[in-house]
Amino acid sequence: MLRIRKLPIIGFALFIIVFPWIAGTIPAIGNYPDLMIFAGIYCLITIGLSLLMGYAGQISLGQAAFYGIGAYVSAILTVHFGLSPWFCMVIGMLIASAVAVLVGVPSLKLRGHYLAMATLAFGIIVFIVFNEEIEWTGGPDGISGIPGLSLFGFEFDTVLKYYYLVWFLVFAAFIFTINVIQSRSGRALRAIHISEAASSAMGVNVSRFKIMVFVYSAILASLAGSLYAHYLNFINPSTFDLFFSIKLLIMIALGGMHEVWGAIVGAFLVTFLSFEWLHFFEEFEVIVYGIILLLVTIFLPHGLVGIPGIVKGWFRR
Amino acid sequence: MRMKKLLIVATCFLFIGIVVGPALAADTYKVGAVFSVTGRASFLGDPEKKTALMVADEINKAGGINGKKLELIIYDDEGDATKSTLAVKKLINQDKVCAILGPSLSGLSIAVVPIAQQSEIPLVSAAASYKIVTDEKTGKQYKWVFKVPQSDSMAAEAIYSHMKKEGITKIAIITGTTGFGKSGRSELLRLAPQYGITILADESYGPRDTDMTAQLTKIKGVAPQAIVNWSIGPTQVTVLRNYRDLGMTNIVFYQSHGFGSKKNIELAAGAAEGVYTPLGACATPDALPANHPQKKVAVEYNKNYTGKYNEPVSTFGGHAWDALNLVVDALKAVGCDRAKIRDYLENKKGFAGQHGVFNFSANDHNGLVWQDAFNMIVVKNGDWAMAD
Amino acid sequence: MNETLTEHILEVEEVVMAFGGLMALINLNFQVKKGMIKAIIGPNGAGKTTLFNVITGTFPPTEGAVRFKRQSIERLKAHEIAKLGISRTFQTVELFTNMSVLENVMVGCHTRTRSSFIASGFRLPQVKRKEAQIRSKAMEVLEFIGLTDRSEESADSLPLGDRKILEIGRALATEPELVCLDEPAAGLNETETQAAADLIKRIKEKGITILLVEHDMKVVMDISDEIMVLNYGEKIAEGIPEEIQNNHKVIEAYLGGEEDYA
Amino acid sequence: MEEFSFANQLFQYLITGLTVGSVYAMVAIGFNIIYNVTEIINLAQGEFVMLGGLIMVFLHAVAGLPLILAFPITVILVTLVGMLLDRLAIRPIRQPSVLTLIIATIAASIIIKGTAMFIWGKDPFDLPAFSGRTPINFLGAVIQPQYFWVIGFLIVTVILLTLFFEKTIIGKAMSACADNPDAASLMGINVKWMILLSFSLSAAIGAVAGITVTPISLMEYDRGAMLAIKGFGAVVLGGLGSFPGAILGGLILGTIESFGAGLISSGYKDAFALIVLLAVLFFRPSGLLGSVEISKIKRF
Repeated sequence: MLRIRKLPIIGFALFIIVFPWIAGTIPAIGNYPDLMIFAGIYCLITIGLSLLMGYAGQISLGQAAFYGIGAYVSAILTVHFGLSPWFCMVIGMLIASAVAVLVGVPSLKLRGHYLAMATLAFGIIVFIVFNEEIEWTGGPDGISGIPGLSLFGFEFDTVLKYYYLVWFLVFAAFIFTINVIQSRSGRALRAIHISEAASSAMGVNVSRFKIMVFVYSAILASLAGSLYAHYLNFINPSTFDLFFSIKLLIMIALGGMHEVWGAIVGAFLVTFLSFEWLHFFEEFEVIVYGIILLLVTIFLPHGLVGIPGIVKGWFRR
Repeated sequence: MRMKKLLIVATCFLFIGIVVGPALAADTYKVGAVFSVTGRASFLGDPEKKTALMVADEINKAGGINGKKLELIIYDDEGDATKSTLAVKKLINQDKVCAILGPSLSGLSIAVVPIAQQSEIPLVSAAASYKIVTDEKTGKQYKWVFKVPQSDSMAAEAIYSHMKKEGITKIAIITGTTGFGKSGRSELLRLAPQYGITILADESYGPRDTDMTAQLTKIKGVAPQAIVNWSIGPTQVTVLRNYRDLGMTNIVFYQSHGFGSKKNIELAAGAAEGVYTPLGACATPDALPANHPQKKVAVEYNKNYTGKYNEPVSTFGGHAWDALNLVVDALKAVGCDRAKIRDYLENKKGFAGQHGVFNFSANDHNGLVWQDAFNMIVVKNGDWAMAD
Repeated sequence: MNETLTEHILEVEEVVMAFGGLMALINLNFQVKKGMIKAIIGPNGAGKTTLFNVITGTFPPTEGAVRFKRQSIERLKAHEIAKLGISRTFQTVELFTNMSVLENVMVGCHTRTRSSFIASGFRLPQVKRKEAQIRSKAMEVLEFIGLTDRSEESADSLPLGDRKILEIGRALATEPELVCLDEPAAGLNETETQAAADLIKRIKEKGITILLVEHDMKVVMDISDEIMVLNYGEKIAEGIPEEIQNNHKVIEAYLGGEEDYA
Repeated sequence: MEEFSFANQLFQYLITGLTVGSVYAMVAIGFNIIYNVTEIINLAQGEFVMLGGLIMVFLHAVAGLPLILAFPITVILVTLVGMLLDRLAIRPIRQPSVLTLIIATIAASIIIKGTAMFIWGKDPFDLPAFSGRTPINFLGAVIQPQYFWVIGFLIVTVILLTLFFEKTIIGKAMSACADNPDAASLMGINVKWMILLSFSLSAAIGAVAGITVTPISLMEYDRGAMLAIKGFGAVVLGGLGSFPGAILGGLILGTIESFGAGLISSGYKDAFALIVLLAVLFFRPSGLLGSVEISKIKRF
């Protein structure tokens, strides 16, 4: 029976809460809370992607597009029109959902590699639009001067404040997603993954559920994009290219895509590997990254979250 | 079980952080740099990193700065805005450097301007856009930010004024879709009317395209007097080769200043002959007249770089040379005091660098005019030559 | 005429199913009376599973009409048909292998319950209540099919006989009026076959109509009220078991073929 | 200046498109060979092309081996890389689901790319054209002799593959694996060996594509990913598993890009090709020549 235990979640929440203080006392990791903000932003996307790919079994290689839509909607509306960032965030999510429906309705009828290519193509097209529509998007030089976030006069202007904002949202999304997974809708999604024929024979409206979960993942990605734009105060298209979509895929594959935990572990790992730990290898960085990915794929088919299961297996023997 | 896992993850964080964390060094001047050493803009960051390391090495071998060693901390942002920002923050908050060089790309430089402004640290960008140093809202220069490369508008002016001299009025432009190409395109379009130039065709291509025959075919159809190509990397060579293959050599060909590496002449396999390009001094040391103010530094830089790395100098490496030497001059004069370094840089005059003689002021944090910064170069017998 | 005696729950009229040039069903006509077990037999490739797919909406027929309780369903989608009250099992057991036995049945409850994606995300009180209802209903079904003590096991770990039973249970959880069982006894040993046959009879006792495709003639003859024989997409015979057993067309169709036609 | 009419331009677009498309088609054929045997989309396929180009540059332009010698050696070396890919990245996977296999090929492509950067650096390399660079004028269009080599090698590849699959026992065995691996292994065909062979074959084809295209467009270490994506687009457009589909898909993509760049907007030319691809998929979910029935029995 799929039941998600509460203790690890509480433990993880505590860890997130106290981490900035731990990091603050050790100079060598003083910048880690800053990295954790990005890890959190990626977690939002991978949580949605985990539901879409790991649970419902639908591949998306265009998730960076929704991330970009959120970021660009936020940036354009705040910079060119001076609207409130929170309002823009919501508009971003609405536009992302509308695009997700538009793309999802025809795409999600496709299967396997065809779906992968369709979403990949969608992602590339959106990237080209970001790059070409200079008047709105600033082209490759991007948009700068995006305002930060504030709520009732409280400014999220330090790393610490933004850290808690992002991780609060990550937890909200995490809990929401876990609740969905344990509900009727979650069962329907998992059922679709295994057999569309059997699911629809049980009365599951397969295409509706696929689109719903696609929209959900798009909304989370869009939210992440807005948070990114308002934190960095700058965006440019290369952040949202297809290699980022592949990086997201790598995140949930490394972490393990059959559990939402995997999305979080993967986002963490890839963020720290690529922003910090692998710098050590300089020119070999890329190769080491590839080798880690390959080793995990070979030896940990269920990703890093599969390790406890493997260890348990040893003990049982 | 999961708690245990979290514990392991947390321990990993701490452990790796401590091991990889930078060693504390005493009695040094720390200068930070953020270059796009790998990734989509490695053609910028790679020579920049090599140049900066070389210059720092030379300085330390010669006894350092006022007896103190120069410690250069270089981070690779891989052309990614997030990494670039994180690296700059890390240089400021953790490495506590005196000044920062880079980033290599315009967009990424613009992205970190607010951080430099807020943290009050001098930042000498190695990217071209005027937006890096100019606050578009007020028209003023950002207090803490400088840049050493010529603005793209300068290259466009150099090209257009040469055209004017040659009596060329009808042209076609073909540009890359990267930041470099797009910025050049907008300057070319903006400045054309001032020089009485009509743009008959405006084409572009992606950074990984394998063939631009289609775009050039269209240009051939409109029969311009000259073509300006503005891009970077191997594609600018492919354009040239396609142009030659299409038998368009009766049309004058201008390359942007991104063409400034001899490797490009080689790769063009003869197709570069007769091509005009505006270049900074460091790209063409041998073509410079003996009395040229930059002759000495350019020749020396080329000799040392080629000697050390066994590859020709790229003009982009010259930006790192300029940026680092400016900062070193400042350190020599005022020591590691961020505010004093800034003031020193803002008042620096007559600095003969690789890309021009810099004269900074409160109204000009770039310190260059195009007549000084660019020489119009033509490719003759497989080598650079002054165009006039 | 007496309504109750002749009420047809399912009517198939002039149904044609063509895949490209291949005719899988040719002008098929038949009815199923409410509350009976109707078996469909025929050699491999006769179109039995195709017929199930047409009835349950996997794909629409090329021509013809299918009516369920007098309502046309031939253009409806599979999940809509499930909602109307037709459920099915699959020849190649299609359990949700990533779930427990109980969860499989809970998916079956899907169509008779409502709770939105958003409401479940926030785990609103009504969602909790409904979740408890679904669970207890699923447990009832498990009790009926006799798998209560394996409810927490992975569906994947069950022996084939239990998987077939579970698939029937999952179909029952949709509260159907008509169940289409595709070879419920295939691959089972004698005891398992007997258990399946008993279960089918008990389902009939609940008043649920059953459409059955089966190769095991002993089972078919034992439990069916009526039998229809398909060959190459055409109906070649229809009637009570005794009639079919003595129909020479049927014997011919099976000639040299199945030994289990004894 | 000589007359350069609109018709001439159109013809030029066509020639250019077919040349670029031929490269995509060769990548797509490589995808198909592996897909048919394993159902894997090998995203490292583009790296074979890159390796083909760079190794050829090293052997021919740097080490000075004659073309006729350097060509086969390059193909053999890249084939070895293909075999290594299968042995080191694909076969060791313990629970191969299609997604893990895709990730494995991504990992492999990252490693190959990183190694290539380490060996050759980040600069592009040139290769002399096989038969000079004097362009040929034909119907008003200008054609590089190298174009003929690219298109020619595509044709030769297709002929050889057809002969291989239809006339040789090994080829027939591979087709059998593609149709039904279980049955094939029952018939005594060593499926593992066939997978190794499929990787070798598609690596060889990738190498040929790389060797022939480098004189036109130069080659550098990170060209592979984009070529893989274009080839993936071609194979999906044509229909997974279909060899005529791969060729058609590649040529169509190349031609749309060329006409799109010439006639509409060069900035959006890649977008046009992808929009056409999406439109085709929405109306024909299994591609132009893909079979719906076959795609249903495939797991992925």
